[in-house]
Amino acid sequence: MAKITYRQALNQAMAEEMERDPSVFLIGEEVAEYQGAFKVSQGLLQRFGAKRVLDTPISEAAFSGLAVGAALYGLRPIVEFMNWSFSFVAFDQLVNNVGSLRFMSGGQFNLPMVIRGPSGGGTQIGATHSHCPESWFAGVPALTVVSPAFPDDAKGLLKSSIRSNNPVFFFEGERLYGMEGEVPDGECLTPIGQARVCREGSDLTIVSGGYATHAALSAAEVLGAEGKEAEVIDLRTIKPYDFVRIAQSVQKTNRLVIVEENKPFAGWGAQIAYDVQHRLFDWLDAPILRVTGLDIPQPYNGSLEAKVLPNGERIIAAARQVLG
Amino acid sequence: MAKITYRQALNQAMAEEMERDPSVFLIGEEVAEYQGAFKVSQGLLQRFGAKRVLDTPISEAAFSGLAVGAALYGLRPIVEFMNWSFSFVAFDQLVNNVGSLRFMSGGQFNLPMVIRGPSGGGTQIGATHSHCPESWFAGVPALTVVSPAFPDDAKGLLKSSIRSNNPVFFFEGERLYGMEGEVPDGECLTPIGQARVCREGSDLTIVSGGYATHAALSAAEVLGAEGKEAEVIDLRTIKPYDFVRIAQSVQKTNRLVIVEENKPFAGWGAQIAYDVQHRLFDWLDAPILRVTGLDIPQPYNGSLEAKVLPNGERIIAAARQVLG
Amino acid sequence: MVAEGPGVAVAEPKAPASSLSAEIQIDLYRQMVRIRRFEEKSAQAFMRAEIKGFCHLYIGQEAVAVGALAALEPRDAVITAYRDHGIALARGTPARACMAELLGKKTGCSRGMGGSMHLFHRANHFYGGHAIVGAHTALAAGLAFAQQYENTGGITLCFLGEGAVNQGVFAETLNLVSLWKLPIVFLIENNDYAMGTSVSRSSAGLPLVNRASAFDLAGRTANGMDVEDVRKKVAEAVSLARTEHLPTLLEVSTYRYRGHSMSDPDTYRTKQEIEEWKKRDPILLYREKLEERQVLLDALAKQIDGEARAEAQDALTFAEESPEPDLDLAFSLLFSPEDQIDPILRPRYSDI
Amino acid sequence: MVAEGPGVAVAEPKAPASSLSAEIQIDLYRQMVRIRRFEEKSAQAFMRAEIKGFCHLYIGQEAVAVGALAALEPRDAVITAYRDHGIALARGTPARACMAELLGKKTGCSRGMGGSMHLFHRANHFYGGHAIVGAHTALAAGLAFAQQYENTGGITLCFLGEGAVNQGVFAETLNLVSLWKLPIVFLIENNDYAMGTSVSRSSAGLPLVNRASAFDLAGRTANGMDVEDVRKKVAEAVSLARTEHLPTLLEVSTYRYRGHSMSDPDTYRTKQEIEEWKKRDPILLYREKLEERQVLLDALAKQIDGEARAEAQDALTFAEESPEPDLDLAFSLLFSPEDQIDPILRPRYSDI
Ligand SMILES: Cc1ncc(C[n+]2csc(CCOP(=O)(O)OP(=O)(O)O)c2C)c(N)n1
Ligand SMILES: Cc1ncc(C[n+]2csc(CCOP(=O)(O)OP(=O)(O)O)c2C)c(N)n1
Ligand SMILES: [Mg+2]
Ligand SMILES: [Mg+2]
Repeated sequence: MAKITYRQALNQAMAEEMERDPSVFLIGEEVAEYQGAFKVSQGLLQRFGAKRVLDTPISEAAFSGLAVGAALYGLRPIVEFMNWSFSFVAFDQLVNNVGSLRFMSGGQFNLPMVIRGPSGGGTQIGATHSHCPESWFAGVPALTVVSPAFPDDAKGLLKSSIRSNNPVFFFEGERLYGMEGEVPDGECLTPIGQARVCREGSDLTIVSGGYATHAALSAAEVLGAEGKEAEVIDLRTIKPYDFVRIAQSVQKTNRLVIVEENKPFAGWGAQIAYDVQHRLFDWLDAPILRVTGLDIPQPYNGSLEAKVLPNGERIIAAARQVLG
Repeated sequence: MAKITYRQALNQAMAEEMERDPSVFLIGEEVAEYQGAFKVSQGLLQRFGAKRVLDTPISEAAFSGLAVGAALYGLRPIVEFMNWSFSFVAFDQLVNNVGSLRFMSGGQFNLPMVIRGPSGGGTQIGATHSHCPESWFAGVPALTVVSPAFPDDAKGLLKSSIRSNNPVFFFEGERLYGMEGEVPDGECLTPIGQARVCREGSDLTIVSGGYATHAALSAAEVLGAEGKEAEVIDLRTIKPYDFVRIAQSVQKTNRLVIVEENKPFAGWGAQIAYDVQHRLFDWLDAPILRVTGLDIPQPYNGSLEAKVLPNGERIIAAARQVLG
Repeated sequence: MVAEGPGVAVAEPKAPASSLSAEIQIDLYRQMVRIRRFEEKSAQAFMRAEIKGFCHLYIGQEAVAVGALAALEPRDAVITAYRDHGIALARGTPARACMAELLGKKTGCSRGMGGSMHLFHRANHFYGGHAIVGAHTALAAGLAFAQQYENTGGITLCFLGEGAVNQGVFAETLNLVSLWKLPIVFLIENNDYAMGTSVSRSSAGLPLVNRASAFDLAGRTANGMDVEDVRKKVAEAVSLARTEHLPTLLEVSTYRYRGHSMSDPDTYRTKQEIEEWKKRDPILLYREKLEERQVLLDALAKQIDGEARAEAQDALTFAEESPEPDLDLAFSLLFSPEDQIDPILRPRYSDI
Repeated sequence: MVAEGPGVAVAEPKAPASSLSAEIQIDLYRQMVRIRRFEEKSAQAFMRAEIKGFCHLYIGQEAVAVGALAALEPRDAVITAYRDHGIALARGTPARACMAELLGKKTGCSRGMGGSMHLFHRANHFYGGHAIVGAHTALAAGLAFAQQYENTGGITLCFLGEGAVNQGVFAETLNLVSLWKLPIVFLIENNDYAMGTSVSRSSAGLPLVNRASAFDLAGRTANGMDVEDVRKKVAEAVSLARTEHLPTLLEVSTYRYRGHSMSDPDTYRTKQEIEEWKKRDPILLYREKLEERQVLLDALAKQIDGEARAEAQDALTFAEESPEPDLDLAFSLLFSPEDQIDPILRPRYSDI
């Protein structure tokens, strides 16, 4: 175990898997010579050569489509979007080709590919660059959506994702890249579909994912100081999410707050809220509350953006409300 | 009042608004000389000329972006997608440009535009052509999402949408084009944001939209024959949806089933379910249930597709379940 | 084979000698006839509502698929758009599997999940069957990329309609394949129409082959009503791709006799225009040519036709008698089994 | 104005006479200096964390914006990507409104909602400031479409980086503007780099102006370090657009001295390369030229520089002292008020 950053953890995951399997390659803008816009691919070009670490023109639709074709043929591409917001120019490739080709061909093809990059706001880069499209991709039946909040999961989930025979959409937190944590040196595979309990508590359950998990944890600290113990569950996988773990917690606390960074209307938190009220109707002592991004495009202004993001203040307010 | 089809109703709406306002124009694939892939624009080229009814190359990103630019300048474009599934190649234009430009410019520009076309399945055209992306666009803060189920609303909502100073994403039912109904001859403006009660009942509430409303109505007939009276609410506008009208009904019936054609994960029905459990927690006598498309890509095979769509059988099963 | 006159000296031989063996010539002919008969059978099945949804026939364009695929090796990859029946057949997908797919049956090449627009046949390196205009061109680049990555010596042949050239992803892809010198051939089937829009109404800078130079690709043209010309030009392009890693944009002029799909009223062109093109029918012309060359005698032509009709009828009967896929099969196709990580629990999110 | 030697006969005049008035020449110079000083001030403000997010400076490219916009009329429309400060200023957006936007203030031209990449100024027909690479080129076509629709006589000038040419929507747009003969000029600011990728690593078929012919557009080039050359070539293209409805693709070679954005470590090119380009600095060269022509004397040059510095400092002070926008303002910007239909109730979907 060494203390490394989330960024380094991702880098290790790719390096180890590329070492292990020659069919894995990395493609995206500035991933090779520039060493990655956020340096996640640092050193990979030097280590694996230009055949396996490829800089592309600014042509997201073409290079993600190319990756799909390569996967159909049997390779295992990792596609980096410099920012998930840029995936919208490749949306058709992602939804229709990644989302349908295996099924429409009657199961003839695997699509062992990972699409990854940073998403979300908090760095004042404005409305077009701060999207959280996790929920949209999660709405496509064939897609798996993953979003690690901690360095060890960044490594473990990325390795699992690269080894999966199914397409995984992997959402990194731009604000998490610099975060440090203990990460196993070699093999470590975080299972896809399993949540992580980051904090135990019996008064209410807070479910969250990605960067928002850290906001949830801070809020839980404040609540703890007030004598209210929140159990904080970090989803890690958004779809399929770990209903069982949430249910265990809600059956204990009977109160649920969901924290998600995306805009509110029909975000993944709404799906969890729906499932929980449906399957745990009699266990709930209060309505489920969601703390989400506010329902406006991301503003550039910093103090406004801080209000638009799900923040400690709003999480605490929601917690107090469900606690009655 | 005359009995006309849903298709003709849409056609009338466009013709009347183009007559009324010279800044309204229609752009899309095959809308002019071919008279529309589904003949919704029949006769418009002849009546308004090639300046205002424009056939495009198969370049959805460019022509929808062009429409945004024209709207920035002050025109009022109607963009037809031959099928909403093709909007994915223009997704960035729709989400980022339509979704952000007014806000990001500090409110300097209006975007008085309508994006319209058929969506949804049921005609065996396969996974890539049967999407219901309403929920995804509804997730974009600045977008209004409309989906008429009846000919009169098709006309009234399209006229309101064209006159709105804000962008409206207008989802038509391919399977509804041939449906007949009484439609006012001239002026008729269905207000955006207001639902329609299609059937009154006091045992349970069924909320639906678009083609699924008709499935809901059929199911309600069957339930009625069993002595259970469903109140069927057709949303008409998906975002902002008419919470007040739903609340009135749920406060009467205490039971809610939501029927939506889109795939289940984080569809708009999940948002409604979340809002209802949140704001009407104590009014619910049973968990809210959603009947959605099944969580696989649309299969071509007809009997399979019928099972994948929200159908009478599944709606009735859900209703029975909430009725206890 | 030079057509030797029966005792009469022919001053100007109408059909010049071909470098192709008689066997190959007959096979080219046979493949075109097979496609034609299959498509006529498809049309009937559509009219009887056995085929639903969209059904785009290949009638008139047979020489393109047949000529092009005759120039490939088995290791090469093929991909096309939704007008895919002819290409699937020419690439060796059994007629039964194709027709069963058109009828949505479990025995279809895509197990009834894809339908007419989504034929796939991995065993033959046939990568579909794609219904979003232009989107498959990027996949094609990926196939070629993988061939180069794996050093298979194979190349990729990607068909697209002339209407697809104005999808942005195609331009992006042309740039990419040129930059990376991928072993690929893009074959534009220019049948002059994209639904009701003729190419001159949709595209600036005609002829389309001009777009090649903007990306430093080889640009070629072929006569799509002449199966041997298609074969020859594709072979040249394939060789450029295989040995020089130089991608080609090949514009092939052809024509579809039927409407865009079976649902198209086809009112945007004159009957006369269609009749003019039919005079250049690729099967008719090739038959005449082969008769002149005395490669194809009437009896053999009749036999080929009879076999093609029988094959199409057999395919339809097979399809009709095949079972429907069920929901369990459908759900089982969604995810590949994991073999490198633990299985992932996959709940379904629609409860009812 | 011919530079008349002070009593000495000049054998070979270094700077040939210009057809531009002294006033115009001085104004071109002044605009470039204004931008340079503004950008230097922006860099300082970024280093002090007054400006956040992405900040892309225009230093080195001043001649492009200034020369190009000098060729336009007020009714013409202008649109660009995220490297927009220079263009906004040259188009007449007050430095205060620009700087306040960079600081995210309520007094910013986009009221603090857009930031550096999203300057807009409708009053001057400046349509932004767009951060998704290539996406604004389609909007530009829409502006030109509207100008033609309304018969305003105006044209649209769309700037884009050379990295943006490989976005599909741009190719689609080139086809569309050519087909519809829209009054538009696409000006590629080829500064050789898209972040760390040089144009030769991203684009096949160089020079980029070659892409014009594929779509039957006029293709032109200009020297982006020479403000008068840019002005002249843009003027020609504008005239083609305005009077012949012939769109132009104009490739202008230029260079950015700073990193891609303020956060770019800029390790992908040599210091020497940058120094070579700086020898061709557009402000320096133009100053020399104007001095040779005796249009610009030292005192005036100093005055211009002093004014530009003062303007930039004034803009920053103004921005610093300006109020922040609040959430109510933000929500009020989301929807236009309705004036043809009843107001639409707009609940917010985040309760807490
Ligand atoms: C992105 C997209 N836009 C629109 C369509 C609808 N559409 C299907 S086929 C077609 C015409 C294509 O014509 P062409 O490429 O010439 O092929 P052909 O039908 O002639 O074989 C159109 C517009 C689509 N399938 N995908
Ligand atoms: C669709 C999209 N992909 C990627 C990016 C990230 N990005 C921002 S600027 C840039 C480089 C653009 O270079 P160029 O067009 O040459 O403009 P310059 O910065 O030189 O002015 C990239 C890749 C983006 N903003 N949008
Ligand atoms: Mg065609
Ligand atoms: Mg550049």
